[in-house]
Amino acid sequence: MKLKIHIRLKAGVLDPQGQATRNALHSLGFTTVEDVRLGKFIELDIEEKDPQRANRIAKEMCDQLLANVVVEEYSIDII
Amino acid sequence: MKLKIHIRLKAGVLDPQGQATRNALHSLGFTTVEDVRLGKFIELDIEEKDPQRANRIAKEMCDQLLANVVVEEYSIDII
Amino acid sequence: MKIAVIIFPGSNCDRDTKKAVAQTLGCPPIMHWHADVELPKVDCVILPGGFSYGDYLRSGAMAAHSPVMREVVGQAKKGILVIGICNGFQILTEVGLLPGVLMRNKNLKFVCRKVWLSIETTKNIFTSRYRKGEIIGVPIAHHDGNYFADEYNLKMLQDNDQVVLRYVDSAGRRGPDTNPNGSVDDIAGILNKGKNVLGMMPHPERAVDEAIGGTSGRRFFESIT
Amino acid sequence: MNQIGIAEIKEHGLTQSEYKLICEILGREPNVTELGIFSVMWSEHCSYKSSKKWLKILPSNSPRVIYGPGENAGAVDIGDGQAVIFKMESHNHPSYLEPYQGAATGVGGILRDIFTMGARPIANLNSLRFGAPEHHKTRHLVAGVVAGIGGYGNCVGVPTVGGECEFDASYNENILVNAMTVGIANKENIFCSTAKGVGNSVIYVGSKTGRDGIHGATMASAEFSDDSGSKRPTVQVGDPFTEKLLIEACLELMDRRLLVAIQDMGAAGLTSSSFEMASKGGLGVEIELEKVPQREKGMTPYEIMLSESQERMLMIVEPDSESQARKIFEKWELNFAVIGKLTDTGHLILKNNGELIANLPIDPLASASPEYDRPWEPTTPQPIIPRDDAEFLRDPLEVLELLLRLPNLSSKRWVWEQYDHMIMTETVVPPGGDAAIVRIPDTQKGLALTADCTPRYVHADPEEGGRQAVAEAWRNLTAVGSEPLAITDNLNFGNPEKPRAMGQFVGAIKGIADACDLLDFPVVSGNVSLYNETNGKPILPTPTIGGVGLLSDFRKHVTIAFKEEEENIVIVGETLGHLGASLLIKEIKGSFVGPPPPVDLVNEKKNGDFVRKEIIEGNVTACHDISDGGLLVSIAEMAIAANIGAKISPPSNFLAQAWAFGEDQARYVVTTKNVEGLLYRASKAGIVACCIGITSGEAISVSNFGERKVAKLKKLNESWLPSFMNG
Ligand SMILES: Nc1ncnc2c1ncn2[C@@H]1O[C@H](COP(=O)(O)OP(=O)(O)O)[C@@H](O)[C@H]1O
Ligand SMILES: [Mg+2]
Repeated sequence: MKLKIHIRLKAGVLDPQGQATRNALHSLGFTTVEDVRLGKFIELDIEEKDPQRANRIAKEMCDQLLANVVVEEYSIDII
Repeated sequence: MKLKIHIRLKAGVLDPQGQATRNALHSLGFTTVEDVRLGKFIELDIEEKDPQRANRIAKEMCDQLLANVVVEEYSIDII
Repeated sequence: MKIAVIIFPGSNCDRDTKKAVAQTLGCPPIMHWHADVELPKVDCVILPGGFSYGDYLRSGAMAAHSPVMREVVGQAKKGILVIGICNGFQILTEVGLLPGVLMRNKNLKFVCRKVWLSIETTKNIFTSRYRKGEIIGVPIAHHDGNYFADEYNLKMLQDNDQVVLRYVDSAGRRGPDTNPNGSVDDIAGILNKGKNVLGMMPHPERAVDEAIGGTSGRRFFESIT
Repeated sequence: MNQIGIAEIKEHGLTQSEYKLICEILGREPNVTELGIFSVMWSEHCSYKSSKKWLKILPSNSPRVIYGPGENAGAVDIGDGQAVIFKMESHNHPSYLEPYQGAATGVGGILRDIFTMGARPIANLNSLRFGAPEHHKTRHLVAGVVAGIGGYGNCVGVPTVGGECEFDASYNENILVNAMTVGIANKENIFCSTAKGVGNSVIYVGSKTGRDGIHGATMASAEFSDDSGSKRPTVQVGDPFTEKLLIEACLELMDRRLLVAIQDMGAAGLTSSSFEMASKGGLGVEIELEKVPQREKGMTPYEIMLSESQERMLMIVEPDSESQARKIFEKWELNFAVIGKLTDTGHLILKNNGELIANLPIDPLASASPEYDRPWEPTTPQPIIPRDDAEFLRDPLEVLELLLRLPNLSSKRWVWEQYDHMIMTETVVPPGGDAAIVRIPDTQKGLALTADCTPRYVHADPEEGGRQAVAEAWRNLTAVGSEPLAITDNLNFGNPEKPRAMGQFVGAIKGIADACDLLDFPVVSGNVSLYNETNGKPILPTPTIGGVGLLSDFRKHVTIAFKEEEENIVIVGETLGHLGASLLIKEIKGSFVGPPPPVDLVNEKKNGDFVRKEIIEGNVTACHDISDGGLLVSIAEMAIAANIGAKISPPSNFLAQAWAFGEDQARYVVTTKNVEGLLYRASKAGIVACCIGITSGEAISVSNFGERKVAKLKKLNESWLPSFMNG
């Protein structure tokens, strides 16, 4: 089973990478860009048939390691 | 207009981060995890009405800055 | 005073820290491999700088799950001293012993240079040999030193006198040009509530030798004895 | 299986006559895996076929040299049972294609060359050349390369303490990234790559093998063209975390003496490492390819043998030590696989699941590796520039301002602050001076390190330029108070099949050899990078010299910074005002014209030996050699480093500009508290030295011309690169 996990900074948390990327885009002439947020995107293969169980495991992995829940939130898609 | 860009390493390119993450997940007991690939996920707001133009601009931004096209590939979603 | 320095795969300031402890306190610390769960009985644990697990995924994230860290957290809760330097600081936030998180430097670049720090408080063991308000020059070397905490935690840190170090200029002034990484409130180092856990981005172990980097970091080590 | 046509041969970068030779050696046609192996072994990169003949003239001996060229790196005795081990290597083409990973893997590769020999790496340097700042790719390349070098070196925890970073339009499409690593080993415990002991195990450690950089070595031997975009997937991704583990694991293994021989898998991966090890030992080797740890499914023997995946090593271990060795690598969570054994057949035999894949005679293949005597053309000498050119009448302080903010003279702080230059806590003198100094752990000794080349001199006169590059490295080491020990070189040139480029190469080597000889400064390791051309346009010939010097007491060094006011400023060495190929000439004429300053090696040695002695005896408070931009630039750099000014008076019998900005060699600026003593000792030794002013105040003032605040000059000097990079 394949999982796709998106991890992004929570609203209100400053995103230095996003800001710097936005500035860089502006200086390249992409001036219509207004806001940039950077996140992580993790693709996982997991040996698991049951989507619900896969989802639960993914949640655990995010809470324990993949995301820093103090500042990040995540979403899980199962394919 | 909102854009979502996914950037991942091309197939066959070494992913040290994915590998280390997989090992860490294993040692946390998530032994059913088989493969982990780490990528980037960028959300952009862009002042642009025409989806086709937005798509073209996004492509340019990826080629020029956001992605490292030598080892990475990207996909663009317009919302 | 028994001190242990933990070595994670990818730690690279472990030898420097060992040298600094030996030089300032006269006795070498125990060097403890992270996979050996049985933490020796010590009074102080130092988590050294470096790139544990390459800092892949997130700085300090994987080391935080290393077997030895459960022990360190347990001992810290019982009151032993814990110092996290640079990557060690990142691990301490990941493991929850310290609030907040260390994000990518504001300009996205690794930065290695001497910075000026003000000693914000001396009401804790780690800075007890410094003067409050003293300005010291200590090297930094990091990519992820941009400290962030939400307003609630920031207020707690301030109200409870947990901010130990701030980035300043040589005259003690704060400002955007003196902050090398964009950290909130110019924070360079903090304590936990119990004031037995210290996390700092600057490297005191690089400032204990007159011939190399000066000696302004010595008292961090001397203070703990 | 044998379906090799003209296309395959060409694709593998082999000529028809080379192919015929292969068939003769084998007594049959090779199969495709064998052809692949030949192609990398005989590539320019691995075989040095165009350069071998000339490299032989480089002096490589001195009583201190333990290993010269031929091993993974050079080793030099530094007393007390220790050796310094160092080498420089290029990663030019990959860094142009993918600056971050190209530069990062360049650092990774040179680090492996050093710890392979049993040395703990203690310092990195890098010599960088980029295209013109105006070129649209330059900023992106600078950002990526610097981040990549830092990203790798910082993560493995080796300080990057020095280097150079210059710009010239000739590098627009062909940048140079030369990385150097310096390590310290126990003299009794240096490891070589010579395989010994029939029946011993061949062991693979480190990262798994993937389809990385297949044909990388042949790529590094082919000229660039506009379609080089299609070669892109051959760039590899570095994994510094694994490298760090590999360093620790290998050093632990060596410490326990569990190792017979070891070789890193560099360019041409498993092929060249297994070949070289067996060839040096006069043995055969048998490898079972299915045992090679693989990252991807379905890899062919061809791919496994030619992969350039990083962070891998090949070792020879006695069967009895195998399990102990395995334990060490398991502790560090690294792959460890016994993939074969040494034999007495003299053949390389590859099997995959029992099937014979290749069978190649090692010795004939190695000794028949082609060697060419390429035709070459000497470079036409440049006409002398008349000294009384009326255009030289500009205010020297104005010129100084112009020069200090030139890209090539501007401060490179922006670069080296992205490198951890302090880790290991032995960095006595950080980047920014003539040579960096690192203390040798647990001793009072220090090593001085520098990397230098002045390509515009080499271009104008390859032989003089080659001589100058060595002399400048020697001078930089001397200027901090060290005794120059030896060099490594990285010869970056154009297409050797063109007589002009080959002539530059030959000339530079002759000059280097001459200087090494006279300065007693042997070449102990090096690297050649040819075919640095794009669409027929070559780079400036760039023989980078990496120099290492020894301080028996690291405290007896000086830096370039003025120390106090009211000290005398003395120029050691004769000032003639040579303007050919100088930065001033470029400012006036818009291009570099004229011959480079001549290098008088006898003077060079005499002046340097004098300065070094004065430094060690404590008579000198600051010292800086005079190089690019001449005397006034050197003085300004000393002032800027200290925030202390100077009062200077040029001699009246001189054109002020030629005096201030001429680039005569063999000169140093020193400051002293006792000028009479110094001048007396100089005249007794027959050395030209004269006092030209004192350190004083907050400005540099030149009599009859006015003054400039040091703070202003500092700002000019330090702001060019950051503002360029901020776009
Ligand atoms: N790429 C680089 N990496 C590290 N240090 C550098 C780099 N480029 C320049 N530097 C440092 O800047 C200083 C000046 O360099 P350079 O002008 O080449 O010196 P010199 O002419 O005396 O050899 C040196 O200390 C050098 O080490
Ligand atoms: Mg110099």
